[in-house]
Amino acid sequence: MEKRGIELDIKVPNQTRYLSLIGRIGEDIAREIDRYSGDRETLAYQINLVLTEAMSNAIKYGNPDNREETVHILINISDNELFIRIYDYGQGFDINEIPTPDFDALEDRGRGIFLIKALMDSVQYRKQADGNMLEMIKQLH
Amino acid sequence: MEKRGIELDIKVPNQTRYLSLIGRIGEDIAREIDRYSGDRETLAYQINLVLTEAMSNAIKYGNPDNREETVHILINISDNELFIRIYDYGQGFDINEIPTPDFDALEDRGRGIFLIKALMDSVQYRKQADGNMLEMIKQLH
Amino acid sequence: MNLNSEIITGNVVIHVKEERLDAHNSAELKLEFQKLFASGSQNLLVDLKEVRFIDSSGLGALVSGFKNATTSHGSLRLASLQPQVKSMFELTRLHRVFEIYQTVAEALEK
Amino acid sequence: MNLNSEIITGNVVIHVKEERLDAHNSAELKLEFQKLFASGSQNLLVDLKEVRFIDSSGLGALVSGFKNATTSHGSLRLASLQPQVKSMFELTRLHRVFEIYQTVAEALEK
Ligand SMILES: Nc1ncnc2c1ncn2[C@@H]1O[C@H](COP(=O)(O)OP(=O)(O)O)[C@@H](O)[C@H]1O
Ligand SMILES: Nc1ncnc2c1ncn2[C@@H]1O[C@H](COP(=O)(O)OP(=O)(O)O)[C@@H](O)[C@H]1O
Repeated sequence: MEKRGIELDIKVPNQTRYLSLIGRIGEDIAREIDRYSGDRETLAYQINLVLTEAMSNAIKYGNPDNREETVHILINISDNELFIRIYDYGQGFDINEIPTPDFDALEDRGRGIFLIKALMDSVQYRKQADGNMLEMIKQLH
Repeated sequence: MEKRGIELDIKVPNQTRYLSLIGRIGEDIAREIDRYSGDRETLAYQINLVLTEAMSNAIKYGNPDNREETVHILINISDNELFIRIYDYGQGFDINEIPTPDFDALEDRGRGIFLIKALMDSVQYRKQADGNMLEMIKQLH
Repeated sequence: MNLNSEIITGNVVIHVKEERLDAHNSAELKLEFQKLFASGSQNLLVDLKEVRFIDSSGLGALVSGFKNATTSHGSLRLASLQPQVKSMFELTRLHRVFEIYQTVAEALEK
Repeated sequence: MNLNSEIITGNVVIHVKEERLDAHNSAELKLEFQKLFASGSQNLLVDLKEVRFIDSSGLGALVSGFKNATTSHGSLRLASLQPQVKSMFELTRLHRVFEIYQTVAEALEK
């Protein structure tokens, strides 16, 4: 952990009813960031959103045999960066293969990863020793 | 961790400006507890308060030589209990020796531990291998 | 999912009484649209005034309803989007798909 | 600490413009009371309408001001406590110490 940073390590049941709790915690943190020069409420919405999207996917795709009953989320703020890491235990996917949605085809789904990529400065999805991790980084200037 | 529980492990700089963040996270969690039959807003205030009081004390008394730059807080909800643990690295104290405040003597201070004891079902303060831990438990019925 | 519906001048106005439209409740909204069109409703107007937050699955539920509307030769329009919610429509270009009105009253005038 | 003060019929009315009165800002409030009494103010009325949360150090700052008032043969009264804030006064028996009014207007009538 970075000096004088904020670090949250969160485990919640893998149920969609906890999306709002995680989103709200993300908003609280965003509102507390003192180094941010942009609009605080916009940042709060964005953090709420990327947490919600990432956790939804971890619930949907990340737990095929119900092996894990929790979703594990790490939020870390150091001087200039906000890190969010979400772990899952599914078969994983190649995030670079996910295309930008076809804006003319009216699909019900397929906008989550697009939104995450649009709002964060760096997004990676990696295999881990045990499962996978989605890492999202936002620069705070 | 209990099955299907919520667990938060939080580290924030040991500065009073982060009291509101921690308090608000406590409120968010209290509002999410589905098994609670009492008034949710009262519970939210109480969790906000005990977190604020305990973290204030950890900042004030828990870090004499500025050895640690962070306050470490654990929040854990299992089926019927809310656990809060706050760690400090000071010389510690005997929580059972802290008297109920003299309600007629108008003191500026000395109401924090009293409030914590009044609002939680179990409060303990213990020496650890490294430092001390205040543990507060509330039954959720 | 908390919804209030009323019929005003041929429109079914659906007031969404949720702060969040997300993966927790959007499937229910989607189903609601399906039921309404299946039971003969033609013109839906969704009042999002109280919705402070929408995610991709909330957008997806509205898109699904929009497609139901097209199939039923009806319409699904939106009113009273909060600024942050509006910006999600813009980011996903869905503001070009939906007819979006400042208020329910304005939508009903059209 | 965000405060607005105004003088109404011999009272210095202090509107606390903070959602929280806690260990982060209570020392400043305490100092404010000291300064006011030191500079000759006599009767303070603290409007807590916007204060949603108070902790033991916030209570302590008010107690400190109350003692300054007594020493200065003045007063420090409170108005517009939110229910949860009020309950903190009750829990610590401080509601027996302070004169507490429903509203600033009501306090000024006395
Ligand atoms: N954690 C994950 N594990 C496996 N696959 C995933 C994960 N997250 C996303 N995906 C894949 O990426 C696709 C796009 O995700 P997203 O943009 O969130 O849209 P949606 O979930 O609505 O399909 C998903 O359909 C899924 O195939
Ligand atoms: N974490 C701690 N480490 C050491 N002493 C503590 C700690 N928390 C509380 N105390 C002791 O208990 C006393 C009562 O605490 P409290 O009721 O919070 O009132 P206050 O901090 O206003 O004096 C403090 O004055 C202090 O001596």
